[in-house]
Amino acid sequence: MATETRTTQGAPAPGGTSFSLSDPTFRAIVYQILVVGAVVLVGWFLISNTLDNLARRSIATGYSFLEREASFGIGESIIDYSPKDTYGRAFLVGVLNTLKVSVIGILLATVIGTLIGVARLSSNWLIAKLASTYVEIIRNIPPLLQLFFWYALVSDSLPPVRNALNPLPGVFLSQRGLWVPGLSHSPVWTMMAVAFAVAVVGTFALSRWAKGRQARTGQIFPMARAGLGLLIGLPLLAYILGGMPTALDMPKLTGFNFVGGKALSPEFFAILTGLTVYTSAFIAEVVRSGIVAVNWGQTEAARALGLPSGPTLRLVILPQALRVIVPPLTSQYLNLTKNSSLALAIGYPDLVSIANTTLNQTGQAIEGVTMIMGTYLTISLSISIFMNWYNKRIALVER
Amino acid sequence: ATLDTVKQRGFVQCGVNAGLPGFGNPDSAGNWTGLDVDFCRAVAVAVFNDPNKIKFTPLSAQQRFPAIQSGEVDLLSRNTTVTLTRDTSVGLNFAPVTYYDGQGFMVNKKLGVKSAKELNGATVCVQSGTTTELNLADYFRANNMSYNPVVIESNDEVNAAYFAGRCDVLTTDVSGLAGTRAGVAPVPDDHVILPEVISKEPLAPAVRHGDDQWFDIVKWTVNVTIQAEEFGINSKNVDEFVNSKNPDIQRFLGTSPGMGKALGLDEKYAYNVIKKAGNYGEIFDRNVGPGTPLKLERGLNALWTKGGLQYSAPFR
Amino acid sequence: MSQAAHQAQHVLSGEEIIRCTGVNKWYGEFHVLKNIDLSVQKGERIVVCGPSGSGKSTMIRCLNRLEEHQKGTIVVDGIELTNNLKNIELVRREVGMVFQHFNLFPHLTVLENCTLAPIWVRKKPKAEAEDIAMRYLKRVRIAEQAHKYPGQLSGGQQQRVAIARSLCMSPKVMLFDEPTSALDPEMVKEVLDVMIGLAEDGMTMLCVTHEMGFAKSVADRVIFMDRGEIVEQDTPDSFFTNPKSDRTRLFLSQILNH
Amino acid sequence: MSQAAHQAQHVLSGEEIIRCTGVNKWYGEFHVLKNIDLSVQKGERIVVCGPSGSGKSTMIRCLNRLEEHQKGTIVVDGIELTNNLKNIELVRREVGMVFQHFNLFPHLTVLENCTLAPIWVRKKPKAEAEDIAMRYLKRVRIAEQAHKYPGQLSGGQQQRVAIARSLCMSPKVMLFDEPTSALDPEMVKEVLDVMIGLAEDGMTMLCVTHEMGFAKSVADRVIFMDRGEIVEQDTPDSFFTNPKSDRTRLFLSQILNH
Amino acid sequence: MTDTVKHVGLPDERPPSNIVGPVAWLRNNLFNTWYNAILTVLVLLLLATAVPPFITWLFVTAHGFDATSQECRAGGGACWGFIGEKLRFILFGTFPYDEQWRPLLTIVIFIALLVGSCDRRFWKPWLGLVWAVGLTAVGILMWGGVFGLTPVENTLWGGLPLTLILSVIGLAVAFPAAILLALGRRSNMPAVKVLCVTYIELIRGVPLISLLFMASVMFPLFLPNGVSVDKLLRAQVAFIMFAAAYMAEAIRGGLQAIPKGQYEAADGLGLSYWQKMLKIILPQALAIAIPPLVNTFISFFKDTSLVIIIGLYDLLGAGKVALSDPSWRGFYRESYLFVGVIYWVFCFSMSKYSQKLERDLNRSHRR
Ligand SMILES: Nc1ncnc2c1ncn2[C@@H]1O[C@H](COP(=O)(O)OP(=O)(O)OP(=O)(O)O)[C@@H](O)[C@H]1O
Ligand SMILES: Nc1ncnc2c1ncn2[C@@H]1O[C@H](COP(=O)(O)OP(=O)(O)OP(=O)(O)O)[C@@H](O)[C@H]1O
Ligand SMILES: [Mg+2]
Ligand SMILES: [Mg+2]
Repeated sequence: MATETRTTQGAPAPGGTSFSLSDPTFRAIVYQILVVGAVVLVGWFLISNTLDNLARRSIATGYSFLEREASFGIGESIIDYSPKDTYGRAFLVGVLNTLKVSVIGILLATVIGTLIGVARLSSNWLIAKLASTYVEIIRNIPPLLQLFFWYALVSDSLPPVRNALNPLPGVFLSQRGLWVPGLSHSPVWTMMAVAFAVAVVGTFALSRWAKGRQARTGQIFPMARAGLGLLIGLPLLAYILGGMPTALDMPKLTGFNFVGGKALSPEFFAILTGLTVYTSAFIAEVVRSGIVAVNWGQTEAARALGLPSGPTLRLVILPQALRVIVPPLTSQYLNLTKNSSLALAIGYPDLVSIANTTLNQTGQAIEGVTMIMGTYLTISLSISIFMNWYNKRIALVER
Repeated sequence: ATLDTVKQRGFVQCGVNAGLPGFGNPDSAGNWTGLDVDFCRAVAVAVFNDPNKIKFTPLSAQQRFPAIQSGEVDLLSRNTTVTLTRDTSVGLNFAPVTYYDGQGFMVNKKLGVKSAKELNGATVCVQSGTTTELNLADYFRANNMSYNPVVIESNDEVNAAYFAGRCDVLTTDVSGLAGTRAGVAPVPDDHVILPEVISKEPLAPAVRHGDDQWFDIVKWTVNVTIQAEEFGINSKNVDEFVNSKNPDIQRFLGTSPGMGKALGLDEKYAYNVIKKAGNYGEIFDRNVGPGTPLKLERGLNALWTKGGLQYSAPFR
Repeated sequence: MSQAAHQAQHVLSGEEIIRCTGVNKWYGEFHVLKNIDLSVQKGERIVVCGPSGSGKSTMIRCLNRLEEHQKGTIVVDGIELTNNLKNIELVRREVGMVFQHFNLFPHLTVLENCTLAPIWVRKKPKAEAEDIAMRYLKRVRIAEQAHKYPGQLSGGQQQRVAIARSLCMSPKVMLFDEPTSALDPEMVKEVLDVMIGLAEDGMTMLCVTHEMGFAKSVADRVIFMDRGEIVEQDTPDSFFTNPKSDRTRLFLSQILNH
Repeated sequence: MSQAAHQAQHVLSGEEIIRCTGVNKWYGEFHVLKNIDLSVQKGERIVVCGPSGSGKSTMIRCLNRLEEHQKGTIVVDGIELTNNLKNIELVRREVGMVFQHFNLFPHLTVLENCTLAPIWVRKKPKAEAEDIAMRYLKRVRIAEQAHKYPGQLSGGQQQRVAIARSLCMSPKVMLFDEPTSALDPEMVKEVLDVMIGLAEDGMTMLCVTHEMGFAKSVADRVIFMDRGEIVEQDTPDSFFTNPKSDRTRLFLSQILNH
Repeated sequence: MTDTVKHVGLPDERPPSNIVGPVAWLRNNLFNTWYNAILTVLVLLLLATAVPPFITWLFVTAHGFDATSQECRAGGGACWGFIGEKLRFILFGTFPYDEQWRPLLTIVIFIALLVGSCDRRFWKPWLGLVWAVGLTAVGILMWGGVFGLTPVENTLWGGLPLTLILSVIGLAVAFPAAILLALGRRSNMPAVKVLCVTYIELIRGVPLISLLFMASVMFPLFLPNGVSVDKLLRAQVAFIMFAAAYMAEAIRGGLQAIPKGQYEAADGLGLSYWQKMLKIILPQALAIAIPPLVNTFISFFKDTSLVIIIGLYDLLGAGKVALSDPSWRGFYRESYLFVGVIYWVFCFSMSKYSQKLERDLNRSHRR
């Protein structure tokens, strides 16, 4: 049974390359060379144009401007900043402001979003309807419009600073924001901070001990109550032992503004409220679908075993719901962080706003924009790296 | 070269303020008006002999330099202060100053403030990305005072924040303050502009580095308007001067050739500019002068012959 | 299912562990359970059958209050099922339940599935709970899989784990709701074998199933339900050979031809 | 599976259509196919069996290059399978394949499933392709479902559509990879009947299956694989009654007891 | 066998009134536990204090559409006179006043196209043609210059037509690009894959406004001297780049859901790569990806509002500019409410549609 093969006898061994377009390996290489070539060409075209244009217009390049004095003021800052500081520090202030509004926004949005998401599943018809109305309204209106609304609301509905509302002693609310009493310097505050740190460590140790004891004897230690007691009680104890100082740094209207205390600016309020409200509607959906995704059978099985509702939630439902919730939740966190760049429109000094001012004053637009993008990319990448790690860790084992 | 690009394109692309009455502002029909805008038109006339061969790009303070650097606009006429950094590292060339200004403060009368020196601790509304922002910082630093800046990108928002009561003080160029008080304030008389002028703000149109011919065109278009006023030539009477025997005026209006050609423009470009855009005084009066809501006096912007600073280099 | 030897009635203690009296339940307008009267003795093995939608699952789920009944009384192990949460939890400890779809906890290993309730409900030390769990896992012949996750097991194996999980609470009664109907045919046998083993050990069992072979070989009593009522209850012998009601007969003819 | 009449060897043409010589394949470090030598004649009906993981699927998938082999040569219908895409496409036109999970295209109707490849690969006019498709659909007794979507059919019907789809390309060889193992027991027969029909018409077939009845009744040759090698090949008669290797014997004892 | 008795079943009884009926409904849905009862009462109180004043402001004490700003400032509720005065500006921006029937027609065409495309019966090749015709008509209407229409600069476009143009055209162009990106990301050619992944992750990692900023003021820096591109077009390109990256991820989700068997069956029949993709894989993957794609569409529709930051006056931009008129200062509630409602109507109907579609598609997958 001699076979006649249509390929040449002694054809190259499978896997070898035959330099013809019908060889997939060869073809893939050709395609890739073409695509990469095209991209490199376009990139080279853009970069060379840019360099050419920069040179032609004798625009300065490089990051040395970061060392120069910024000489513009910034409305609010976590670290000390004055116009005498450098552009680099100003940019850092912007980054910190972005992080501040993002972190607080994320915390609040998570809390509110979770509440609303749970409320949507409530057996109380009224609450479920109200929650879903909230979600449907908020989700479908552009966040920028909401920001403008909140900002206008503060400056229009609140009284001028001279007639500030004074709902509690030392608390003032006006167009200029919210002032609350700050803590005046006293060693007791440090003691309380230390006490709190001790309580955190103590709670941690206690929970390990409780776990161990339960494993040994089966007795269940009321960990939640004990932990809360420690976390609140120890600082309180420190406060009482420290002689219960009542001296507060009260805000006082001196000259044009309140002086002293802690302040919350309307810009911060608007951006924080806007981001929190907008994102919470999305988080509500994420939470709701996460909870719904856990099969009702799981609850029934836990109940049938006699587990009370607390442990059912903690040991059975939450660990499963979190797997569904966490990935979309992180992308909501990422969205919130990116949306904080809208602060530009209402005057909160976030990183985009400060970088824009910097690039405007120094004329170094390319550097400014790369710094903005670089910062956001760093944040995004760190979050996705964390996500991948988390997903791997919690992946359900299947056959 | 920019001139060729512009001619080929058929219009001048001009960057202007998005909403500063008297300087750059679209009226309700969408037509751009203002002093800065008129100088853009003058350049369009110089190039095309047509004040409408122009497109305006409204720019925020933060956007203006990237826009001119990148070539997004051919000409930046957006109440921009001439400074050394802008001339050098930002890479701009400034035409003659079209408006001499200085930074001032506006406050609500109810505060009873009489002088800028009393502003310690005040909240100040200021637009971001401006010399104003820098002067403000310097001024308070120099006088050992502190302030709370509320820095917003768009002019509109800054004004809105001030009038809503978010700030005690609004700071920008005095002309801008006047414009704002006249055009934006709900009740103009509630607000006063404080006497201190804390900086020199020579405002001038700018082009980017690297194209001397285009720079010359803009420079000598601005000069035309100033020189015309000095000669007493305006859009109404320019035709009478065409036959003037004065050799200066003949050269100026292009009756005797040479000047326009040197710039690469029509010989009669100056005539056209005066005829279709007017002289400096006309432009001033039309947009910001006493007859307008802004009610600004000529002051520093009077001709040098009348004790002001407006002075054109000679056309020869 | 050839153990015909078990056909013989085994001796019952006579002690009553479940009593339902006049139990009624509605879903909205729909009357699912109608005047159910049922008494189960300790050690009794009951098979519940009937057409789909007849209320078998609902009845069995009322017994550990996964569903609430609206009229009548249910008393389990001397405790009446009312809205009282304490009582419900007490009853649930004594009543194990195995579902059609296993409902194992996918995020816990087989062993953790089995020790969860003993640790948190019976407050057993971990080591002891694990000992017990391993014993029952051995009993259902799956001890070597103790450290795998449910997702890694076949359906039959999963159902055996579910049975072991219930047994770990040492319940007095076991409820089964169609434990084999979601399984591939090859796996049915391994689960039924485990259940037969349980029956031999004297566990009180209520089992909704269509496995008539199982019913014949282990049941003390077969209950036939239709449209929410108990139509007939009898020993398997007379139930299969001599059904009294025409509905039962119709049902049996369908089942056995199938 | 009672057509014992077919047991008799039918006459083969003697023309070779598939030849594998020294075929080896690795998944990473794992050696799945070891020196496979196989020659198939036109019209021959071959059943491949062997324990799970022995490489049956892999071998059969190498024959139309769904998997790439790494050593040795495979020649199908005179065309050697190498990296050359042209050749691969030529071979695939001549070799039909039926999968365990049918893999019908759910977004196309049954008819469209069958005409897709003839129209786009064989460049047939639509009307002609539909004619052919209807002929084969009739042949697998499913013509009246031609305008339904696969999702609306039962598993057995879907598998028959999958067979018709392959036949529409008028392949010279048909490969079957456990075509009945994802089916409910009732549906197995209808698919096997179709395959027996094909065999009677003289189609060259390679079939991975555990249906020993099928093997006995239609196969010309049974190939037994274990751990990546062909351990034994023989006529069904002597394979089942007189296996030569003890591995085969072990395997058969497991299969037949099951 | 003895005779069987004919079993007479118990009749269905009507449930007792504590199970059905309005009272039972109230009890089960509002007062089923003590804490739900408290919550219900609290929520009712809250609604009672918040809703009536709002209704009053909105309708009762409001000034009508012909009110002047003086009348409004004199006090009372909402000032619809503001909307009456600025309606056309908010909807059409600075488009020449006498020609505003053209943007109006544009809006109508867009809505008709969008609504028409919602019906799955129309998902045929000719729908693409209808879109092409519709978009051409839109282009002619907006640009003018032919059929006796006065030409209108695109710098004068604004309001709702701009919003619709940016989002709809952006999505339409981004769609094929997104498919290529998604296929590239799943390609087994490492260089192609790396490029696609880099592009997608880069774009998704930065805020849209920084891209818009680049597009609006820095773009010519990247081009040869003197070459310029229309500003609206650049904003549009920025949107397309953004949308492509996000849609690529949605489509990738669809591709991932296609079982390997489909690829193998197509290969087994001898289909080529592009035949396999176009005939088998993409139709299925896109059907699965439609709901996430609609969601992308919704978020891009909302994001068009960001062009205000680069000085284009879309719906929100026009609403804000309308507010800067000194005689109508301070009516931001009315302005934002009006603009918000327009956005909301579009987004809400789209999201409802996407939910319906998801249900329909799920149903048709099953038997
Ligand atoms: N939550 C519910 N709401 C409304 N009706 C329900 C609910 N659960 C079950 N039903 C209805 O109650 C009837 C009895 O249901 P049940 O599940 O007890 O039947 P079954 O005898 O177990 O049937 P199957 O053999 O199909 O499991 C059915 O008609 C069912 O449709
Ligand atoms: N893509 C792959 N990567 C790595 N190993 C694989 C892959 N596909 C199959 N294998 C391994 O190759 C071996 C042979 O697989 P194959 O599917 O050919 O077996 P089989 O004989 O068809 O078994 P079954 O009867 O279970 O289908 C198995 O051990 C399998 O685990
Ligand atoms: Mg049931
Ligand atoms: Mg296989």
